[in-house]
Amino acid sequence: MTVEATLEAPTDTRRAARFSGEALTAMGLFALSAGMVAASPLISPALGSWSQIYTILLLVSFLLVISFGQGLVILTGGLDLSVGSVMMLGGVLTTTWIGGDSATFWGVMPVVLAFGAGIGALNGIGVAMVGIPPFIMTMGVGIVTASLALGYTGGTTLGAAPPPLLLLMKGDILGAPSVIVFVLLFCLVAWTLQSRTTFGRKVYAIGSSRRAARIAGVPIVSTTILVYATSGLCATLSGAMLVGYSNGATLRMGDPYLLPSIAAVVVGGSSILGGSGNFVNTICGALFLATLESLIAASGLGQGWRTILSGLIIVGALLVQSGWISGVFASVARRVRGAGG
Amino acid sequence: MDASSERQPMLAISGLSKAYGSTVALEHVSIEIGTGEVHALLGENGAGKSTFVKSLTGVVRPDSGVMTLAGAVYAPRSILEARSRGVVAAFQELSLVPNLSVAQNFFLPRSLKHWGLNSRLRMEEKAAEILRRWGGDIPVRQTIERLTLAQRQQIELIRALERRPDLLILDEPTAALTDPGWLFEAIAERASAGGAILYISHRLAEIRQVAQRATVLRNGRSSGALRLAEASDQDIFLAMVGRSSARSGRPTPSARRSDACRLVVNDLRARNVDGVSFELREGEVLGVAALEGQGQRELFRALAGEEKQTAGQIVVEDRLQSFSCPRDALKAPGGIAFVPEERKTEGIFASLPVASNITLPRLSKLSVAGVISPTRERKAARDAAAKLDLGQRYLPFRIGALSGGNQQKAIIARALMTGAKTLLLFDPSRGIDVGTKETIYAAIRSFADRGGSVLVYSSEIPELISLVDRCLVLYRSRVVASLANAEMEEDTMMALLTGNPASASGEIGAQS
Amino acid sequence: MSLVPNESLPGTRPSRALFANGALMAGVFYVVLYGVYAAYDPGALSLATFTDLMNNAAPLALAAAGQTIVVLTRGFDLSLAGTISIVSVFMAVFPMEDAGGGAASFAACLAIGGAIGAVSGLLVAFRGIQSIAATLGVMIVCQGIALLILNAPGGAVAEWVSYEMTDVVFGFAPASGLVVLAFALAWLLLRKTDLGLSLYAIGADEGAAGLSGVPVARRRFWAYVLAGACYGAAGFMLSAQTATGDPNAGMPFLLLSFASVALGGTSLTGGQGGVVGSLIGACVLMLMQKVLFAAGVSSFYIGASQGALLILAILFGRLVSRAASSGDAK
Amino acid sequence: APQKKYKIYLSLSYSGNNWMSETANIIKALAKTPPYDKMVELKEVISGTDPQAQIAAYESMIDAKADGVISFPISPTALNRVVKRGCDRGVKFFMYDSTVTERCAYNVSYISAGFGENTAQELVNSLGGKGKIFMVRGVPGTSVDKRHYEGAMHIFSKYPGIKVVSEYYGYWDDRIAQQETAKALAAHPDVDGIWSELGEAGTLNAVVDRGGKLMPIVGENMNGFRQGFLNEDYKARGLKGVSSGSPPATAGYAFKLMMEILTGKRDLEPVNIEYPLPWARSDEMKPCQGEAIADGCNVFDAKLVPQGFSTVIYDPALLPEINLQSALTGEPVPGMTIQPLPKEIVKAANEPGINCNRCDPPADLYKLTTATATVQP
Ligand SMILES: Nc1ncnc2c1ncn2[C@@H]1O[C@H](COP(=O)(O)OP(=O)(O)OP(=O)(O)O)[C@@H](O)[C@H]1O
Ligand SMILES: Nc1ncnc2c1ncn2[C@@H]1O[C@H](COP(=O)(O)OP(=O)(O)OP(=O)(O)O)[C@@H](O)[C@H]1O
Ligand SMILES: [Mg+2]
Ligand SMILES: [Mg+2]
Repeated sequence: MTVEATLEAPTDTRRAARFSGEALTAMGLFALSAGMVAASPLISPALGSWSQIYTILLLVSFLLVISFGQGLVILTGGLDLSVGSVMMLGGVLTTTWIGGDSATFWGVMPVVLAFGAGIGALNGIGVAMVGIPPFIMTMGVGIVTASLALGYTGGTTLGAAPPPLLLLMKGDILGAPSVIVFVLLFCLVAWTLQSRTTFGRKVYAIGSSRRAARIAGVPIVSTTILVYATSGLCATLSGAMLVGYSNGATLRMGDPYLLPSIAAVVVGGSSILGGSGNFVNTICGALFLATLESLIAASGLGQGWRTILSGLIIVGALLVQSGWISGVFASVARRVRGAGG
Repeated sequence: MDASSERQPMLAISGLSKAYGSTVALEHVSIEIGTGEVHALLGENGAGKSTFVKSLTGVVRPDSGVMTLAGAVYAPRSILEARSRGVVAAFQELSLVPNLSVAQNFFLPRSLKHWGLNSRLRMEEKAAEILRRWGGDIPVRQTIERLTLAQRQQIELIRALERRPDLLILDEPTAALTDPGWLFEAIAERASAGGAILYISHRLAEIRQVAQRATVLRNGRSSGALRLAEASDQDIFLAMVGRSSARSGRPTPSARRSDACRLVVNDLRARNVDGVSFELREGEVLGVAALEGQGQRELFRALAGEEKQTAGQIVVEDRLQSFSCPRDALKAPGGIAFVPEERKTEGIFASLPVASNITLPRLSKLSVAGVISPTRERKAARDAAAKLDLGQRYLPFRIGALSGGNQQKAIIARALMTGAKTLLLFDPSRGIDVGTKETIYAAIRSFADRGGSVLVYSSEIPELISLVDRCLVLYRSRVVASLANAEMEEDTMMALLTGNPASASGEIGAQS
Repeated sequence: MSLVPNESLPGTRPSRALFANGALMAGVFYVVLYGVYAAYDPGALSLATFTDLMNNAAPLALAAAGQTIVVLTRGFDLSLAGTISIVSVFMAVFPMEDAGGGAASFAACLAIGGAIGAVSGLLVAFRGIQSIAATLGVMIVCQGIALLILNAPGGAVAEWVSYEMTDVVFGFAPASGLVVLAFALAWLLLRKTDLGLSLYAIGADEGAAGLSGVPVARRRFWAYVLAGACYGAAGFMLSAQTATGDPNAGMPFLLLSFASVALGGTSLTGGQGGVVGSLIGACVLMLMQKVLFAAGVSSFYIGASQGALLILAILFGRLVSRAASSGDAK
Repeated sequence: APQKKYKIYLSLSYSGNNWMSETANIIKALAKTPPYDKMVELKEVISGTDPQAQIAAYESMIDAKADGVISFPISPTALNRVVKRGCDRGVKFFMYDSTVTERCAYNVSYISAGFGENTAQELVNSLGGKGKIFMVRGVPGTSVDKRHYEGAMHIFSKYPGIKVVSEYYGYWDDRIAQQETAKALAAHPDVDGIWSELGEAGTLNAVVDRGGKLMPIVGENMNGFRQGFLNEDYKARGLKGVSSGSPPATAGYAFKLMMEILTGKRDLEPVNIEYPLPWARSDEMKPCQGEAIADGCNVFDAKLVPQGFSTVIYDPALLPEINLQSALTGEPVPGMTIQPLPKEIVKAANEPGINCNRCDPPADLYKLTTATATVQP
């Protein structure tokens, strides 16, 4: 066995990698999700069909909307722990202010969304103007929001979903399920906002280095407030969508979305410290989590094992991202090749 | 000293290679350093010097190559192992931990103990004693983040010197030092005690002063060692950049320099700025010369809106200004753009590509209804990069992975991109190779020729002399002299800088 | 040969350092809050009430201490919830009687916590996975394991543990003593050992710490192990208090531990703060419940008051330290 | 002579779902119904899902010299110590719906009435003893979920024809139940029947959303679920079942019992009391006219209450003081006075880990009480 020690070095090896680590992560997660769907008939013959994919897309829609806002906040180096409460508020206001009434929907829905954005903006003001750590500010605002909603409703949320929302979540547009059309549109707009607009670029700059952004003249305060307001808006929208899906609101409807909204962003490969990340990554992260859940739900295991399995798969995905698995493969391959040569 | 190379080499390296992903930082580098030798390592920004240092100290593992230290195989796996073998470095990016005190930093990673527990007191006593021996009066309880860059560099150097290593590596040790005399003495002392020193710097004069031989790195490959005494500046320059220097002498005053004042500063007061007044005209490059800590930093920051102004006036294009943040300064008439000294924390957006770093200030003009046009952005970035001779291939890279010089080019490109008519450049050539320096100076001159105004501070007086039309000298937070082009002589300046105008010859247009 | 003379820098005087100390600010806030409590309920000033409060705060304080260690290295540790859950069910399913058994249980809790911490540590320190993501995965796995061990609240913790650890002897609860001891140890560890110092260094600037010779990965690993052991101790104290196991016991501690850390003045971006602050932070959170109860705040709005108080406490610390430092600058 | 004022505390876990706030409203309404309006000083405390917070709340109540604490306990065991301490200081603890294993507390609950086994039997009956089913459970790791599940499995396991093809957790929340059911339906579109704990309105939504045939569903008392049984279209598509499970009315019964004991009208040592299991089959649904609960009606108009509203807020014998308004707002029914309770109480069987500690369960723990088996295994 001889090792070729000296290779002729290419003249200009200093090129940017063809795909960034982020893009690779996104592609990997997407492939993993697709693979899981493809392999799911092994678990249950009925899976792997359009109806499974539709279910996944329908259920992931809430998470996608909410984690776009979360992702923006994380991009600035913050964290929004109020999304669960704001989502709930969005749902509660939708049912109490609009209810089953089509007529007032178009007039009042924007007010509800603005209300949610306003609470988000409050987070932003606390963080950017007063200098309270995002963790505390958003946690505090989340608790306050939940409690005010409790007081406002007296514990019982009356009212039903407005028909346009029912149509959005359950109807069709041009033969396609309207919720999927809506989510695609949302993702397109969201991606553009984050990656292709001046606003998005400022957010990246702030997350990458607040001090450098200040010197470069980026309006930190207003951008930060806008970011948190967007997060509030997204959470509210997500709440309204959930009302459309389940035809009513409860005071705890947002809670199950807080951790997943962060997980989708981070599993997607964005840095929790801010400054890097991409909404496409978040989408892939959310899809991955949703597919995983739907598969594990079908697995027929007990809750303990199910929980363990979903945790292990998340850790596994992270290990893949960190290059460990590929490194192990590479070293095994090298050894095999070495043994062969 | 010439005998050094004939003695047994302290360090011998051959075929050292290291790649970061697709970036090859080092390629078959070979070098030999004798005992008692001061060996210089030269190279453009990004040539791989720092990577070489990191390979030597076990911070990065080279991909291939053989190293021997004092005759024994040397392949450090950690900085501690390198240290135990007698190899110590003072790093370019400084390895001091900002939230720990000077004393604590001194003894990392193993503190002095008392009853088995870390003893602040012992460490502070010991550190104070060491610093006293070196003649410094840096408070040892102070946390690093509260020190100036120069103080930090001193500590980094003293910390390395105190370990009395067999091989001492100094990566850009004088980048932030104004008066490095003490360091040169220390280096000589170390060498005469039998230590080998690897000295990295962009300052040729300095290198000639301390080193005997030099190795040049170019695109990660090494030249053979050359004797400095036998090589001319042109030779070295050629070896570094592959073309000969087109270095010009003292600039002719800008063609379009007019008498119109762009910026008038009147009795400005701020923290550490004590009533500074001057005028900056259109098309003028105005220099600021000062030793460390004479208020130049705060002056620049006050003008940029980063430091609170307590009294006085800043008048831009005949309009009185008050800045509460750098954004205000950028929005002032004509605009004032600031390039700060701390590239790592205030300059770059490390996680963003070079292109986004450059185009940030002009995004709104490259977009329609807030949506950026990718083609227009790419073109703008390419044009700006071309102006500063920044390689196109770098544009999609994360700027954090670039070498310091290229980062600096990108930041200056960004400052130009703002469209501001006034530039405040604080030590723009710190840690930058000759080629890059020239590019930056040329960019500054051409900016002034197009009617822009520049206020520039540099820690290197000769550079300042060759760059500016006029120069202010700051001493103890005040302007003590304003020298016109013809009056700038190095010895006159040195005298003024140290507060001894009496010893300065000739008449000086000192301000009252 | 001499160095350049140095400008004198502000902030060297001790007064500022004192006020910038988050633990102190949290302490002041605690005292103020306690005053309010006493105004509503004079019984608050009795030693028994105070010991009760300390007792209640013990599990959260220990959990927050662990969280602090990780936060100092610029990490977030979510595995805390899983660890506490596992320890809680462990204590209920495998009770060991008597003092010896109690000690053995305690050691086992520390070991369980340490082992879970080691897993998180491996992922974060040696595989470079973001702490929040890695520990989220670990937390979920632990929740699952807890459910496997005990699928509903129940079981009984050894009586020795549940009585001796929470009883009041001469108006003093040994539990509080244990907590104080734990904190003294943690404080020594963070402030007086190389391991502790390097955690601060890593939190502030990992690159510089590495270049200064700190074995970053190894030290970070130990941070997670130690934190895990703290969660183990927290779970032990919780079991002593509730005398029973609950596979979901850890969940409520997740956000509260961060709140305690932040209230205690530890920077959530690492490198600054300490465990003493977090102890006080945990006590503040527990005291808040009592104060709101005593003040008779309508239950619907207790949450609102808690959230607002949380923000106010942080704001209070900021304002005082800002005032102190601006006064100092004159 | 001025009447003694009783200091009563109401301690809830979270007030997030309809069920919990209905119970609180019922208690508040009763406390304002004469003659209690002059005798009771009621304070409410909400502790969230954290047992430690409830421990702290109980401590405060004991310290504040409460006469009685009426509470939904978060954990059957974690509160025992503090409850014991309270008992020793003369505080009466009344737990409703959920229970504690501490002997000195009064537990008033339907749990021992066997929701799981009875509904399971009903489902088996309507499936004719065979078919694929889903089981929608509650919050994992809680004793109530465990009890319901074990009861149901006791029946299902007797029928080899019954296959549980998917078992998942709805967290007693209609939204989550709906989403989880949607996932399960994707994997098993051919399911024949569903057994569901609270959240059944969401379970039904998911099945309806999918379109196509419906199937027998047994669940709890959500109004949206009961409404489904009234829907002619759904009935035609095959929906039937039974609505049973946790009644908010328990809270009112527990409160009245506590007041009778405190005021000396009744002498009763701490005991586990069983509240009768609500039971309304799909063919027994009867819509109420407006807000009045009369003529045995058992479903409210969908416009008046949310789908997740638990309908069992009234009992002609145990809790006649309540109407829909009082359950929604906590205001008393005008002109109503407190009616005495029947002298008899129904003692609950021992349920280890639920209402007693270290005790033996009766041999026939899972015996059918309400449903009868019409199909034999
Ligand atoms: N961690 C890294 N990841 C990827 N590329 C890197 C990394 N560190 C350095 N490089 C690349 O390796 C090359 C050599 O960099 P190095 O820092 O050694 O240059 P240098 O000669 O020290 O430059 P300067 O004079 O500016 O300090 C550069 O192209 C740089 O972009
Ligand atoms: N500059 C100093 N010189 C000498 N001793 C000091 C100095 N600063 C603090 N100390 C002492 O060192 C010890 C550690 O102090 P420090 O303020 O770091 O800890 P702390 O903040 O109280 O701890 P924790 O992080 O647990 O809250 C104390 O005994 C303190 O009195
Ligand atoms: Mg370098
Ligand atoms: Mg401290």
